Amino acid sequence: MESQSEHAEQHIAPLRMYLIIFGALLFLTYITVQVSVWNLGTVGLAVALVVAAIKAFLVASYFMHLKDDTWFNIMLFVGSIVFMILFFGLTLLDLGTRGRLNIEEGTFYYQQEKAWSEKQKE
Amino acid sequence: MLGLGSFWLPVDASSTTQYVDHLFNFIFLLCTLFFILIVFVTVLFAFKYRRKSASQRTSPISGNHKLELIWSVIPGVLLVIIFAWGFRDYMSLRVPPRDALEIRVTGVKWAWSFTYPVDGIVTTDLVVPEGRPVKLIMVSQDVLHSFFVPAFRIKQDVVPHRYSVVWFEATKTGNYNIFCTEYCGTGHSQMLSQVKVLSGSDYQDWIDRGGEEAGSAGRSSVDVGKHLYKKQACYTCHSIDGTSGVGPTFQGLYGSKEKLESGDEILVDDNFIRKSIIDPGADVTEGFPPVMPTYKGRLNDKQITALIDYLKSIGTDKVKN
Amino acid sequence: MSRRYPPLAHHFLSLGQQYSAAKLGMWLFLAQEVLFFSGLFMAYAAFRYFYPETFLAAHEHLNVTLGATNTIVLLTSSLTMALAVRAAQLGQNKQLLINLALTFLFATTFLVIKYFEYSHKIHLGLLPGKFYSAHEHIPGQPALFFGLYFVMTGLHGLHVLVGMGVIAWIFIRGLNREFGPEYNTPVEIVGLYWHLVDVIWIFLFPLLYLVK
Amino acid sequence: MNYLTAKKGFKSWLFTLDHKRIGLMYLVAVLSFFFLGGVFALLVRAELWTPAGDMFTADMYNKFFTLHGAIMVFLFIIPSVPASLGNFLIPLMIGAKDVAFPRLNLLSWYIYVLGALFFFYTLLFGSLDTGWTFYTPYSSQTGTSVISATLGAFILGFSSILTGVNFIVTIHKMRAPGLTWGRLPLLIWALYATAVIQVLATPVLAITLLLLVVERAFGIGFFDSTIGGDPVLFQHFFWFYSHPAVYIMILPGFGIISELITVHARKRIFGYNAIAASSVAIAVIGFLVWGHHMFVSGQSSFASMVFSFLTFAVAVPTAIKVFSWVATLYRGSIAFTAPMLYALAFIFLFSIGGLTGIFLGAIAVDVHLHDTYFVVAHFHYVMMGGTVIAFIGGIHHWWPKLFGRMYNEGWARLGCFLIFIGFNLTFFSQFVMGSRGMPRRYHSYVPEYAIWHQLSTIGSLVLGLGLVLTLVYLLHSLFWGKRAPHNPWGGESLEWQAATPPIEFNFTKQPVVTSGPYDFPEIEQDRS
Repeated sequence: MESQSEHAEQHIAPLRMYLIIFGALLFLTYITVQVSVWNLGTVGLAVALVVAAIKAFLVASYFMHLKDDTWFNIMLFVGSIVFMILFFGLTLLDLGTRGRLNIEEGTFYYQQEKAWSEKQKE
Repeated sequence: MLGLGSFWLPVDASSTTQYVDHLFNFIFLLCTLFFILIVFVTVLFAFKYRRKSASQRTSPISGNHKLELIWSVIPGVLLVIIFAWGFRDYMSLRVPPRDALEIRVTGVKWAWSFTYPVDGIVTTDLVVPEGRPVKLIMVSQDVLHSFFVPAFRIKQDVVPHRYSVVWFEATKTGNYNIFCTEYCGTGHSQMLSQVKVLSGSDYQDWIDRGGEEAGSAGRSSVDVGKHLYKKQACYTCHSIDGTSGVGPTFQGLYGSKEKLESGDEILVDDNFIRKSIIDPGADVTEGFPPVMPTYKGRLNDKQITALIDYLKSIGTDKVKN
Repeated sequence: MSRRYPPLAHHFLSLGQQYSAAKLGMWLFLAQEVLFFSGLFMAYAAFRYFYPETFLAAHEHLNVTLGATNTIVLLTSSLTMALAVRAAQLGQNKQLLINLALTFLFATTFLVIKYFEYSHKIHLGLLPGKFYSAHEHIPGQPALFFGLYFVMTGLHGLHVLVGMGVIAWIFIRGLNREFGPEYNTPVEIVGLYWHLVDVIWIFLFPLLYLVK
Repeated sequence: MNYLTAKKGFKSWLFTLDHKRIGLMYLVAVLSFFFLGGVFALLVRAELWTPAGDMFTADMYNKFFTLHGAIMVFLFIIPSVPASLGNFLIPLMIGAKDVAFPRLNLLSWYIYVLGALFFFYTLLFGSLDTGWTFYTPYSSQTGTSVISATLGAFILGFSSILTGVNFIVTIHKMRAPGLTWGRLPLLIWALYATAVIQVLATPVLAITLLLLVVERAFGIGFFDSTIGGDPVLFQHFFWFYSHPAVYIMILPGFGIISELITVHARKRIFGYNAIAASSVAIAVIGFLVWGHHMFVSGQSSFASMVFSFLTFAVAVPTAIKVFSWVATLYRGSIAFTAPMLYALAFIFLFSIGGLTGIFLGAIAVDVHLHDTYFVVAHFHYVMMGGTVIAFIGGIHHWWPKLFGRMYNEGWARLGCFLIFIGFNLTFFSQFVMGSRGMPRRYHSYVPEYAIWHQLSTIGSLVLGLGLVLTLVYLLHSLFWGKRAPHNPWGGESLEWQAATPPIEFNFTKQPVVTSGPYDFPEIEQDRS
């Protein structure tokens, strides 16, 4: 009956690793704040999300020990994110393409997009 | 009137029915075939291999890759065909022809109303010419409704603050039912109207008459008011025999004093009724929810005066008995 | 090793089986939390698509410095939580208690900063839905933006509160020396939960505060 | 000393950690809600006997069909098979003493009870008239108690999630030695796939209902377009959960049917890998198809195209399952016991249900058929003809294992016959009037559909009679039924190695698995 301590997943990471990861997280936070200051426009949103994703990856793999966990737990966490993206993707697919096909119908969203794009021009 | 095109489908009264009926019949044929196949084989096996003795031997077969492949690929191919056909027909259902006659539809809690932008006519029944494509631009004033004409095989949700479009081209004259198929509350099942398909000339006369029914010129204003009371779905909230409803009863209303939500009293005269029809939220009778939708743009002045005359006729009955 | 709680439940064959069962169960719960918050992020994405100008104008009223400090506070609490789990695995009970206390402290600071932010908004009238009464004009649907803001940060705050309760429970069990190298599953489970709460804030902060 | 007699007294049931007792409590609760929902169904059918809405007012009718839908979905069919039979059988079938987290299991039961209390509160105070789908903006404006109903469903969601977590961990971590994934009974595969959906889909329902409650309470316009929201967005949120939910309902039914057909035909399942893989495939693709509920709701044509294609993709694994069951009967030794009759009825009814889904998957035909009685008939054929028939078949199959009593075979066959006839009469007539354009949720209707409604109402009475008869003879067998032999059907999976009814900790010694779940003695040796 193997007791929990010899359990394969249980090796202990050195203290230094935690501090390095913490430092990286702080630096990345600094970058996200700077990104909004530089005002890169719509690219800014993409950069902010990428940086947040990196931070989430760091916390998940090192602090939550996903790196040395069973493959099923990793697949589970990644799977839940994949399902989230599926939910976003197909719903935004609908929201995004509503205005396109029925242009002449003057749908509410189409007017929104038109008003918004005109404002961008001025 | 609901004739029948085939056992399964209602009458075929529009050019848009072809986009649904052919595919419906194809799928129906295919499904009946598969269904008979499944049931026949099941009954055959059930009968042939029924347990005759307790020690009856059974086959060790536990799979056959070739067979499994066949019955995955064949349904898959058939389904892709159905998908492609279904989408192609859907697109022709969805995009109206350029020269279609535009009519605006407003769905409101428990009545449809149709406005003819060119001729300025507002009716509760959709009157359309035969053989000409008609494009309906629809919007709802409160909750979700759905415009459904079984005879034309068309259906489209009517969403508040958004225009949705549906088109058809009537091929047979006659009256066809309009249903609301998105649940919208108490009067969901009373939200009925008719599509009246007239021949080209009749339609033109109807337009010239400004949207009055044929031979309605002679009708008295009270009768027109009574007809509007029914058609404009006033009856779903206001009763005429005193029973309480969502709105105050019309019996004995005209000429009486009404206590308002704001506390003060008001005499129910022509102006009050006109104001309540055009802007119901302004002065709400005490004890009633402010849910009445506005009829501005749905009733012209002649129709409002007809309704007032009708209310007067009810009002006097009460005074008598 | 603990005296009060028998580490091995009767229906498990071994401690290893119990440990990996608890870990798998927790990861399933975290997957469910990800999907739960995905609904909010979906609403954010949808309403940002519908009303881009509202999101741009309304986010000026969010205090970026307070948001940034909150992020740093939560990141440090995540660090102390990870160190607490490490201490439990090494059997250093004193370190475990210190780190747990630190995590609890940072969590309270996070909520206190949140309290200031909320009271500032209530004072300005930037409230969700029908309570919205701010005087200066924000185009589009500001009541919707602040509705989204309060629901997202409120729900996250609730999860922080639950996290603090659970950390306190672990702290009490740590006081009578229950955890050591042989048995520290509850500490690790609480650690996983806390890190997820931190990851959710990592996404909330840029989306709400740094909209550009 | 079996699990029923091991401990006595009320408290031993209320605070039990034994998965079998919790399974029984769920069974009793789930079946009583089934009959409560059935009463509302009969009220709806009674009203529709005449075209004019003359028996109840429109508001009363709207509340009846809403409560019929809500009770049947949230309180009966979602927890039905997984929580009752699943709780009872999973540990037994994988050779474990109990589920992975017994206390969590009891907590799920009490969360279910709390959710049910919210529904009783809704029932008594103002009821609910939004339809079980809570579509906005109607649900955010109506005066009925929507908030208590949505909170009830919100809480029931968590009971479902926690049961899902419990099952996945149990199946992963607590299988008997030698019980590899390839030797698992197919009911376990089906319940595993169901648990995955429960864990990943239900939270999105929870957040949707939370947003609805917040919208009603604080006037935040998420879904109400008068204040900025979008009703179609609510439909996306709602159906992202509710379509996987219909797979939560049907997958356990598939699992039960695989068990019934193999045991009562004394044959190995035809295409084990195909069926197990299709369960998981249905669970995953089931997450991509929710848009087919919204073809005419103003969804963009491009998105409708994608959803229509994916809907047909999920039809293929379902077809594979049905064909494999039919093929399993080949050269078998089929005994027409009640469970087998229900399994054959399932193949008949579910085939109709599945095939009519193809009509609704093709967008052009769906434009005509959406929100008509064709759709009502389709999902009743799949949910009632599928899950409920399989559930009743499963109850008969494991009745000896649950209570140690045998039901009366004669009554059972009569019950099955009545249910089959009543069901077809009720719902096939709805297909006809649906394709002729009869809209759903109508309190009064155009007289042309009267004959079909009357047929359907008669059918619903026969169906109700059949179900009541089944309940009566099952309850009768509890006290006066014959003592059940140890293994009445000769099942080979692990639960038949345990005592009938099983002892409190299932197995005296840890069972070891050496072969597949369907290696019956009657099977001839493999000549190849």
